Amino acid sequence: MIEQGSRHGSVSRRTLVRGLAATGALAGIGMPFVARAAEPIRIGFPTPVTGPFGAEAKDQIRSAELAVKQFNETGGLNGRMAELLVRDDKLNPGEAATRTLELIEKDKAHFIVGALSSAVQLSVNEITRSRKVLYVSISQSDTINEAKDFSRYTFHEALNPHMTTAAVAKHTFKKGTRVAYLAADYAYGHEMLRGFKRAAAAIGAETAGEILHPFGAPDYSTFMPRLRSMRPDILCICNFGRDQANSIKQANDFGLKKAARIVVPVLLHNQRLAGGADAFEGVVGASNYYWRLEETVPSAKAFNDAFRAAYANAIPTDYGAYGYTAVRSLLMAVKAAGDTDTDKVIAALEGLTYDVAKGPERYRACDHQAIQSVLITESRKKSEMQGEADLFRILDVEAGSEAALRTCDELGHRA
Amino acid sequence: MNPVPQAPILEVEALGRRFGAFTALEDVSAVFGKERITAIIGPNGAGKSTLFNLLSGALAPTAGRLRFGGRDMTRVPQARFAHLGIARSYQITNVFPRLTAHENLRTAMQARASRYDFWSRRDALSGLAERADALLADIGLAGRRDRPAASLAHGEQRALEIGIALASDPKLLLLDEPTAGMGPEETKEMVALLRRLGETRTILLVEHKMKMILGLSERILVLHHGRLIADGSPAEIQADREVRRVYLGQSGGYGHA
Amino acid sequence: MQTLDQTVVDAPPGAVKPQRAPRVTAGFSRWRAPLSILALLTLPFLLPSQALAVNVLIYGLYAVGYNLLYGYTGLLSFGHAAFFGTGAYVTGIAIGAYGLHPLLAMGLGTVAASALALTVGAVSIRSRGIYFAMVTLALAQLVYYAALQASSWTGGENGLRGFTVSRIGLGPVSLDILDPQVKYLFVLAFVGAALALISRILASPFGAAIEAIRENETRARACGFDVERSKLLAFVLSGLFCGLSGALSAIHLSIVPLDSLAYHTSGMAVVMTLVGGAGTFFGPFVGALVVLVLEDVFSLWTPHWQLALGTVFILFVLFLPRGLWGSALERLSFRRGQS
Amino acid sequence: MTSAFAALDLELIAMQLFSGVALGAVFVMLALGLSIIFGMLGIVNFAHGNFFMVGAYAGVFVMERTGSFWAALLVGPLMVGALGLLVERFLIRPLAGRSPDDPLLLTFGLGYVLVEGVRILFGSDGLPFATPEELSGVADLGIGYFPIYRLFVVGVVALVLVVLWYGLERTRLGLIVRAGARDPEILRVLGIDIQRLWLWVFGLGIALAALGGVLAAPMRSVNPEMGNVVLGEAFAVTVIGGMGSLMGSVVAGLLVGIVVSMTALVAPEMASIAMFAFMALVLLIRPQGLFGKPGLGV
Repeated sequence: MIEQGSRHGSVSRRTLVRGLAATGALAGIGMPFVARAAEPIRIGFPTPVTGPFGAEAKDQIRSAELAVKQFNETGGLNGRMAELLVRDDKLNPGEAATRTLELIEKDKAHFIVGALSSAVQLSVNEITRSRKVLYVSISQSDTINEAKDFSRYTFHEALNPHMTTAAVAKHTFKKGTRVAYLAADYAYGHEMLRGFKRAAAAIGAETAGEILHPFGAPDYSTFMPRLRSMRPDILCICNFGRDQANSIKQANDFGLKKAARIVVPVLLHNQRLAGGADAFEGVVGASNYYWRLEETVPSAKAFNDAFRAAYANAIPTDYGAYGYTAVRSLLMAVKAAGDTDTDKVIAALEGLTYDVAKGPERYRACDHQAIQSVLITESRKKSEMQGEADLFRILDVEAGSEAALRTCDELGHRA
Repeated sequence: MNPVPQAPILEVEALGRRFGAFTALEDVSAVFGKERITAIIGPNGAGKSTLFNLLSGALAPTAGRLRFGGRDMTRVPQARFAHLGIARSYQITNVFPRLTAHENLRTAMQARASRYDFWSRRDALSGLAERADALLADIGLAGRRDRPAASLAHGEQRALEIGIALASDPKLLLLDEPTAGMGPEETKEMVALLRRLGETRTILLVEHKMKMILGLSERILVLHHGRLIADGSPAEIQADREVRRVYLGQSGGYGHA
Repeated sequence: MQTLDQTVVDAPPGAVKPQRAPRVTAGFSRWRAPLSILALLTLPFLLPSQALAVNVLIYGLYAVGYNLLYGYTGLLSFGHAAFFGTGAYVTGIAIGAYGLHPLLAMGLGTVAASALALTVGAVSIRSRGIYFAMVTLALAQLVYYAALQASSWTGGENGLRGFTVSRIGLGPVSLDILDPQVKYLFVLAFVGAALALISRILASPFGAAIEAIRENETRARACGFDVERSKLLAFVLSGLFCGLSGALSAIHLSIVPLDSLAYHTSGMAVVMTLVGGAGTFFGPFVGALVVLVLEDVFSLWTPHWQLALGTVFILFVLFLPRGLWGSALERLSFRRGQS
Repeated sequence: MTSAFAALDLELIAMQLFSGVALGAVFVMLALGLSIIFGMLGIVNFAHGNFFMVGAYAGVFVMERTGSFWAALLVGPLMVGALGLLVERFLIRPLAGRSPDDPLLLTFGLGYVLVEGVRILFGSDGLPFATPEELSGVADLGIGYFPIYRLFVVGVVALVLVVLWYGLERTRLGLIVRAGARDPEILRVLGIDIQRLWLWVFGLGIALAALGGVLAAPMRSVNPEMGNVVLGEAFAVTVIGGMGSLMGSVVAGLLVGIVVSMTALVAPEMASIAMFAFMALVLLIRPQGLFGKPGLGV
């Protein structure tokens, strides 16, 4: 995959040189606009190819490239082709900032799409907003919606903890349910905890207790006696990635799943694979995409089919789908704007409604958050799985609505 | 020329050192300064090294007192010993291996002159380089000025070893087996050097080569099992029955222990 | 004393640190800082991007600062990320939360890093050798977790943001820091000044004192050097320059990631210094250049670039312990010795 | 925090103490190999955590082929131990006579290679490792429930300690090893092949790290980065206990387990800091660690 990325990278350099040479030659005969029309639309794509989320990154790249390919096959922007400049951010915000600077300063990228962790996303955003470059972020976070980090160049295609927790709570909490929380002690963990508790308060569920655990902790045994003593009906585990796999597994070992239902804000395809069917059995969470959505949503079917055709019958995963929806919607806006001019594309994105993989989506004006559907999924029992990729059961699809977001006011955006 | 100081330079009072339950040195008292060269002898494990370490400040005593030039040194940190005028050499060559011979001496001299100067150029410190050259000539290493110490021959390293001790221009020089590992020729040259040095300062040395000690030193101290068992002129020591018993019982005569 | 006996004895135990410092003549040491700065002026033309060139400057200074302790004083620390990160965080917080002038903020960051170095140094120099490495590592971990916890100050895992410096006013002049060329020269000005200062310190009597301690601690103490105090001073100086490099990185990236305090960042200082040549003035800079460029190039070819990095590093430890620059200097002085 | 204190009762505290001891057993396991290699060879193995991780993967590898956890528990560490022998022979031994920093630096580089090697062979995602059937489930301890598998781990660690103690104190080989740790010269005088001894001690240390990895696999997710946290934990434990002291590793491991567990009860988010703060405290009072010899590098 990365080989493709690098080929794109070097192609871009060569085409840039060729393009410049052509500009010079043609300027001589007074036809500069022809050369300009041939200039590719460059989309910088920082993603953590190395590191623990390598598999998710690979999916993102494949999906994003699929979107680029489809754009180019349908003629591009009046003949201008798009290209994806993939860069490895190594899941390190400093590295990501350097790569983004390179993409903007050296590669002259028109747009930036990508990032897979909240920290990396915020660092890319910091670079792009000061350089006035449009950035479509595809990593989950509440922070990026808030006025402090937001800029008019910032778009957020991914879900955020507020949306996912509200959807999960709506489906699992009842009035009087006793809920215990185990949350990672960092921004993302706090955001998920806040979201759940807010939803719980609205529904009338009770808080049995909460424990903040150190971010990146490998062992959760010391929290289990207290969690058990809270006697919850539901255990909300608010963390991500490896922390999620470890804590669910250990909660299971301590027999907590027999006493309580385990609920998470986000149920990830690859974490479920790493954690195993037994540990995750019956765990409920939210997701932006699951391939079996194709049974009810036509655009999902079209996306899956295109993906299967391009990548040897593979299916797209949740984080992979973000690569597709983000790049696809961006290129739709470029087409609508008829130009790569940042201001024009911003205006086009703000006015766009797109349905490319999961039903209709649009960006809210005040914080550029994509209003979209949220899937509630449950991890399947091993014996009930129909094939390797049949990991989840879709319990419900919460349709996209602005009511699911925090108000512009609350986020600090002045109307 | 320079007369040997008549006032006692070093006073040792009931000095002792324990390591846990083990007593390495006990109740040693002596006054030094009258004689130019004093030798300390004794079988292996007699406490010679411990005594040297106490006298040079490398170890703090667990009992007794130490006075140098009338000043109490019992609790003074080691670095101060060099500043006040006590220097030592080591039995195993202990130089700065990757510095040149000249730098070895200049650095050692600098320890007394300047330690926390971040700004001057070290080679421009007043007169140090010249003094190091002079000392280099003194110990016969002028021709090896810019060779790294590690690449010098054994005898040359021994000379440099003593040169470093001399660099601080000490009033009291503690030499730990200065001729260790040397052949007869080298030993002879070292003895001549020590005689010369003894003219201007007090020297205390630990040695095993009895013949050399008898010819060189004016006074001999004998340690055994951490205690001082004899203290006197070479003739007195040779006649001492206790000393004979210790040495004869050990290896059948004076010699290498 | 010059006899025919030429038996070369082994270097004394405890002084066997053969990988450092081929010797450079005093005349050259006067010119090393200006020459280095000249060399660094060419970097933006040689490297694929300005951003990478600025990173080389920053990490080069970081490694040079680290080398002050490892290469010249002989203390192997595995916790220098604490100083790099502190320099960066304090700079960022001073600008973002208190609106300080960027230069003042950088000064504050550097001072804070030095103060932390004084504390960490005071605890860790009581242990020696390998133990020292572990103690510094563990204390740096403590700083890392503290920064993670103090998220209202540091932004926690999300990193510190919101202090982008776009212009720096210097009296009548205002520098556009968003312009990559201006930024490069701005950072180079600091790095160049730091290099000149470090060169001067290394050539000073204090430089001689720490070298003596590196070469033979026992003897240095017997000669009258206060070993503990000198080590602590070297530690603080090293922390100061690493802190400055951190402050520069905050200005450069306009974020401070939590990773800047992580074990990995400490390790980078060690890797770069060793690859370039510990105990040589410019070696660590060469190391930073090589490591960062390799990382840049390898990561375009393969996601498994760390395999190459690790292997290259192992080969250096095994076969080229003096590092690239150190070996080159050695070859040079050998040839000079021949002629 | 008030609600946390309100919830405290004796049973919970007792349970928390027990969790701490059980977690401490894991820490002891992590520190043992590191400590043995340092005590004998004077080498700080910076790849220790990565060998732990490789051990877990070796366990997965054997488990997938044989389907038996017991085979994985036995064969996994042996495989990784053999890898350790190769590392000692071809990477560590050539550094003999050089600065003691060099093996440390080498193993630091080796860590990168091991992580990337595993990523290439097994992918960068984690792998599942189910708790063995016969050890799954929870036991009622009277004060609360505890996973049977974790009790089993405590038992294995105790067994390993007994075997190590017997080997060191009661056998001729142990005598040689102990003498060698005090003064390698003695062994040379006695005509013992010290290189071969070091080879096997290094292999043993690595095998212990790997055994820790296999034991941890059913508790934690198996992934290429799982060794990174472990390295920090193992360092903290050995520094607290005193480098090279087996007794120190055991006592410090249990102490750290209890400290972490008790912190988890009153201020759970501080559990990671607690370990390093405890270490800083010990260092301030006793720089050589609880059981460290003051002469040894301190």
